[in-house]
Amino acid sequence: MVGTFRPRRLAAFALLGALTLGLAACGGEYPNSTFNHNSEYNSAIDDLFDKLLFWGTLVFIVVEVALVYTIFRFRRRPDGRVPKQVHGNTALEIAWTAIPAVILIFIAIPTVRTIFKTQAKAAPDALQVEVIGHQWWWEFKYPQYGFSTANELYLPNGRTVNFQLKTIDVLHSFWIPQMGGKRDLISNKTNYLWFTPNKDLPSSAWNGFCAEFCGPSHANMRFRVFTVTSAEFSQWTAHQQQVAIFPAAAAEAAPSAAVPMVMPAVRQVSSGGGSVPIVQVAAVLAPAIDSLPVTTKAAIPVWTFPKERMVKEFPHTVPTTPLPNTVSYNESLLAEGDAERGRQIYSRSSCIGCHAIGGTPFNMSAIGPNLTHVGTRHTLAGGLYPNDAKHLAYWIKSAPHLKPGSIMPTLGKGLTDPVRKNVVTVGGLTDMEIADIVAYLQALK
Amino acid sequence: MTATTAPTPPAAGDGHTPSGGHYTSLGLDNRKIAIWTFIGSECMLFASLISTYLIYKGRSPEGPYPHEAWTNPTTGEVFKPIMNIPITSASTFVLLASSFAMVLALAAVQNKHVLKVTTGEKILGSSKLWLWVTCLMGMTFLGFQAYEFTSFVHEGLTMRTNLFGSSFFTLTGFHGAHVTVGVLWLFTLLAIDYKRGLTAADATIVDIAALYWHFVDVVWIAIFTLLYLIK
Amino acid sequence: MATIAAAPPYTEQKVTPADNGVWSWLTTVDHKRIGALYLVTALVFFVFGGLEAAVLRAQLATPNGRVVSSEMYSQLFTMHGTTMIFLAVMPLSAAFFNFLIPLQIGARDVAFPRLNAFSYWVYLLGGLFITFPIFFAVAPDGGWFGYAPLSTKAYSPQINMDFWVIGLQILGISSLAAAFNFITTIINMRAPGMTLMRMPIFTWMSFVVQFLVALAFPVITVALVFLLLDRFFGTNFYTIAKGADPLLWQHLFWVFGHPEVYILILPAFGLVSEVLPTFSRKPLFGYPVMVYSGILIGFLGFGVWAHHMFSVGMGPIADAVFSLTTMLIAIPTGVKIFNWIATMWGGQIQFTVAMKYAVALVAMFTIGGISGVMHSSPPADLQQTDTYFVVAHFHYVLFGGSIFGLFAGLYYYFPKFTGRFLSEKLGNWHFWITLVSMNLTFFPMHFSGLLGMPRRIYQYDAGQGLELFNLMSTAGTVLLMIGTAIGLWNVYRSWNHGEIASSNPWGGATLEWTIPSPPPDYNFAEIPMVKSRYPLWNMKGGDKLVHETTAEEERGQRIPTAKELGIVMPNPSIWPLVCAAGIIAMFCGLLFLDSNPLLAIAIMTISTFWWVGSLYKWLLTPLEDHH
Amino acid sequence: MAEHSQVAAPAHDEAHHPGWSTYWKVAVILTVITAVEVSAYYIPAWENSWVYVPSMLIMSGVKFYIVVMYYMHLKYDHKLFRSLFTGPLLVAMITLVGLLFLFSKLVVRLGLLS
Ligand code: HEA
Ligand code: HEA
Ligand code: CUA
Ligand SMILES: [Cu+2]
Repeated sequence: MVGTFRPRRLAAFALLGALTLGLAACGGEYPNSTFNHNSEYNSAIDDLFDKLLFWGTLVFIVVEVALVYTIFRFRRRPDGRVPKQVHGNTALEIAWTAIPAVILIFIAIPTVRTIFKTQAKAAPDALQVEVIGHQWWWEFKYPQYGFSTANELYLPNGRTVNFQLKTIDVLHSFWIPQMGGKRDLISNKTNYLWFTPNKDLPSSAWNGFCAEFCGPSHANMRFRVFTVTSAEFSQWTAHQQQVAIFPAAAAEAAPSAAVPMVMPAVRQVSSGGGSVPIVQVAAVLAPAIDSLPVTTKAAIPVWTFPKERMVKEFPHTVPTTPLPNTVSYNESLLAEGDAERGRQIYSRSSCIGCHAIGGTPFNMSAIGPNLTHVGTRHTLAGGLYPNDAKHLAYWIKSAPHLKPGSIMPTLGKGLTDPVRKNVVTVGGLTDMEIADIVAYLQALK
Repeated sequence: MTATTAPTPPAAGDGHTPSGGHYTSLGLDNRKIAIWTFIGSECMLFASLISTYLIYKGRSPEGPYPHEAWTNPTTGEVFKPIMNIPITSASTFVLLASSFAMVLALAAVQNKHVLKVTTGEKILGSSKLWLWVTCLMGMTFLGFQAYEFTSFVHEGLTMRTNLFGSSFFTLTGFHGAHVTVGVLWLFTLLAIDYKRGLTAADATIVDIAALYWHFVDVVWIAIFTLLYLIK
Repeated sequence: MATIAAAPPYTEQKVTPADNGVWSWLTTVDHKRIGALYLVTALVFFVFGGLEAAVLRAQLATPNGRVVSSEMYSQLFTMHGTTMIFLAVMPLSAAFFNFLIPLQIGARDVAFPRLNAFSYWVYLLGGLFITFPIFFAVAPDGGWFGYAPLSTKAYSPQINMDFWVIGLQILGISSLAAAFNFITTIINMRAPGMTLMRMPIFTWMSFVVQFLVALAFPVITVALVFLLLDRFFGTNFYTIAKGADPLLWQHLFWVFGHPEVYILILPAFGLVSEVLPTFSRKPLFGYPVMVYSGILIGFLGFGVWAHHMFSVGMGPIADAVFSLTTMLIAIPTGVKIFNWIATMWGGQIQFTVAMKYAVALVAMFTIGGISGVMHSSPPADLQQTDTYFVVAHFHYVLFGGSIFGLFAGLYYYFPKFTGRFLSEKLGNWHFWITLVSMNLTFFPMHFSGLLGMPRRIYQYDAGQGLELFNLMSTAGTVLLMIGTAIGLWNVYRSWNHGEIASSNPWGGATLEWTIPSPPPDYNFAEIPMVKSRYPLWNMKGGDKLVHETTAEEERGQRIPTAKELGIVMPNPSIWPLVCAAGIIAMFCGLLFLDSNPLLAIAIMTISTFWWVGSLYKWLLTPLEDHH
Repeated sequence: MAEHSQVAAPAHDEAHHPGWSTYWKVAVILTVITAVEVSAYYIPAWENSWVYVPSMLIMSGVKFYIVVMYYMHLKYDHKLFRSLFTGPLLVAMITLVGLLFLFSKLVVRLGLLS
């Protein structure tokens, strides 16, 4: 077969190339690797995986070596005698039924052990975190501390955390590759998942993902995890528990004119692509309202995971998603943004229909993330963009352009909402107004 | 061990004999094998439907419910248990009886060639009669079901009301659809019988219809117990 | 030599098939022609699904890719999966069922030739129905397993998922009809002496597959009916607000879904089990065990479905049970792998392209199988599920398994299909490029998965350590396109211009090799008497195992027509096509139910009468003229 | 199943079917069982005891068996048909039971049984 020679030779090289590439690839830097033992949970999984890998590799080698040897050893010779006509060999066949069976036992036993170990009840003194999936962002509630935040999860090293996983719309899946396996968020059901970030971890930042397809922005439903020392953690919680430090926050009530505007906003949400049936919204409204104890401004200093450390030591946790060129925003206005003006605009905008801000009259809805301390977060839009003035401005102007299918509607005056296909007129915001709101939100520490 | 017989042609006049040599390995009729495979597959269909009903049983947050009364907390309206056992028992008897008529119809066709003397034999030997009886009973069953469905709707249970409504109407509806197909099938046989008279050679086509009919009956036996009688 | 069935007298040269007009194809009930229709249609859909995949890969080639929108990406991967599984691989297998089963069991056609045609037409029309929407960017976008509640009206109000629900419903009809047909055929149409344990192994595997279809498809039918009623008639099977349990869909789907994957692989296993013995000049090692392991795989396949749901929180007991049942399946599959190697052991291996693909299946499927076993361990799977590790697993079993097996079968049986060889030269390019690029495409996915890349994401951020692997996968895909293109060109070219093949060019052992290539419409002039598992082989020793016929020695004699032999063949019929069209029309009516109920109801009633009417017409016309 | 394929091919497959004599008996038995089932539903003592569910299942099982064996003459027909029916039925049953377990519906039933 002359014709076969060239392609085969080529193939040999190519395969070699691919392999070396693959190996080379293994040297690199993998911030979301599943192989690290950062929690007892992931240690258990990884030990199990090592066993699987060992037996798997063994089987692989045995099979492939046997195969390759056979096809070379028994190539057709020019003197094509009739080979011995063997129909089978019971002993052999029993052997290669039994051996895999034995191997499987070696796999099965640790498997079952690990199942029951990792799915046991969490320690009673565990930190409770309620994880609520939304299209397409994460709501994190700390019932023991009575506050609610979004897309950024703080965990104390060395303390077991027990997640209660729920969703208010479609299925999602909660996954922190470096900390352990994933668990789905199932409608009408609460799932549980617990692990303990290693005590000796330096306080660090990780990536989390949604791992169950949940619509157009499934890819953008990410979150950040900060495993910090217990001291840092109590600082953080103490600050989160108080309402936003903002001058005259609790002051004037929201103009009642705003209220009717709220409802359309909510209704609008309840229809259209990937929406939330109003029934369920109501369900989650209740806790959100009273969960924030209104402490007066005995300002506990802000503590969040230091930005510079993210940038320097954990660059992979800083999102670099490019802004779409489909929306434009006059960034020069951002400098002139005024927080107080922003607060007033905010209070009559439809924002309050979905977002709550602790310690203000418009502390009601939980359709969107709780904004009480939005100024202290590092990312926005489900961890898709860094939380700076520029990205915030673009986001407010037209969320759906930045995050396909977004339930937060386009607000920029005159723009067309790509999800609801309507031109924003009444209640639309000018670039200047957006700049003011940005200033206000940034001030919410 | 090889088959020793020469290929033999099967009963003439059927639209579906294996083409070509007309040899069949088991000497069975293809259509009969096919209908049994079909019935096997139907088992899986109804198993899934029944599982769903049982899984959703007692899962609806709001009623009405099959066996318990329910008061609507908001309106205070009271709904009585939905299931109407007397009516359904009646329809169950009818369907069972129809199976009896069906076997007699088949027997009648199989014994066409046997000559009948006594009126009893003549009655038993009339395929038209028994096909008609089966048909009518099948339609009676459907009548009962229509009545049941409408009365349920009046009592406030539609397939949109709750999980019970959805799974109940879908399961029983599927069964009803099967009965309807069966009735049409039987009418087709009657048409043939009137047109050219069914002979012993047609036993197979009647047999197949009968197998289908009995299977639908068997399914109802399961449904009646699992849905209606067990709370 | 006596015991060797030397090329019988009537196999001795080709006459061009009589009527080849379009009408003859629309009305054909000849299993060989229907097989050819399946083959061509499925290859077209394969290219289509592949091109969809190519776009997916283009989008993922770089971080934050901007080739397609997120919405289009969802439609692409949904349609890629759906197309490849339901419109490419299953019908490719069906092509071989149709063409081979009657030949291998020594029959003149399947049990119900017109039902066979009906299956094809439903498949074709259903395939078009589910494929067209993508050209208008309204294709299904819920993933190939369309998890509720995302697939319900509340979260997918657009028309996209309607096409999916209805389309799969239609395709189910086709598969079920075919299943009943082939079960009957295999049970009842075997030639005298063809006991079950003498049946060629491909027929055996097909037999198992037909039962899997007959038992698995009703379940997804029910699941889809629920979704359909939810979407169109407001029932609550998956309505969260009414207390529905989304796991109902998942369980019903996977009760179908896992047997489905064995529906996809067993025919390929069967084909490989035909190719390996022929080119090793040795009988299949441990035929009975191969049969039983096939049956066992099929049976166990119904008891493992929840291994797709380890992350939904079924509780430790359920997880453990399904984990163990899943691992069990590795045993019968392993037996097959080792028996194949043992078949080659001590043989005289001839490396035709068909053989190469068969050997490659053994090598590649093992990789996919092993990653499968890694999935079967729930705690480990919790790190793997819904990542590219799973994508790697199932492409190794589907591409390295099903597709390789089907290609092996294609190169092996093409001469029997068409009377002409596929070019070995082009074939070698096709094979080697495919083998290399397939690994280049899918092997890196193991890494990207375990290094934290979820599946079904249209964009991933830079600096996550995923750039290289994704680039490799995309590069591999480009090569795959070239390789596949060469293969398809080979098929296209050789169909009419390939080298002429004789009745038994490879020295095969089974009945299909006793008749001309391509076979006459009646297949066998006289129904053969089967005396052994390898009728054409002389395995009592001696200098020659089999009489490999050559085109030369068969040149110059003529093949008698059916009429001359007094064989009655079924008449062609248009009714299967008309009936199929009516059914599709009826389903199309559903699409208008929301926008224009009256129109919808009108369409549905009319087309119901249409297809029921044509069904009666079909059933009341006898299959063949009386004699 | 191998031995089935040995069967020489007769003209047609009409294995002898039961006649009127058996049919009417079957009909009576079926009617009686159904009557018992329904009445059981109205006898509180029975209806509330743990026997109820199992007894109901058994009775309908018997009816199922009788119809299949006599009316569908599986008892008299080629063995092949039996395997064609019981095989799938078995798979269906296992799946059904498995699903009920997974949705923790069966623990209740088992409770009633024990
Ligand atoms: C051709 C199709 C095919 C085949 C044959 C298989 C075969 C197997 N599959 Fe696969 N599978 C799929 C197609 C297939 N799969 C698809 C499409 C999906 C994804 C669906 C989706 O989510 O979109 C999937 C997903 C999937 C999952 C879910 C993953 C997840 O989503 O989390 C699991 C989990 O257990 C699994 C397991 C297995 C196992 C154990 C086998 C076994 O049958 C493999 C057995 C074979 C071997 C093991 C190799 C040979 C054996 C030996 C050499 C003997 C010695 C071996 C040992 C002792 C280990 N598969
Ligand atoms: C038999 C089934 C099968 C086959 C053969 C393939 C083949 C391929 N698949 Fe498939 N894939 C699935 C079944 C299959 N896939 C399924 C079930 C899913 C899950 C879907 C879901 O999540 O819902 C999936 C998902 C899936 C994904 C994940 C998408 C995601 O999760 O975001 C990816 C990504 O790379 C991918 C890639 C490929 C590639 C590159 C091929 C290649 O092998 C394709 C090779 C073929 C070609 C390239 C066609 C040849 C083209 C030509 C001959 C044209 C010639 C013309 C020119 C050259 C211009 N597939
Ligand atoms: Cu949420 Cu994917
Ligand atoms: Cu599976």
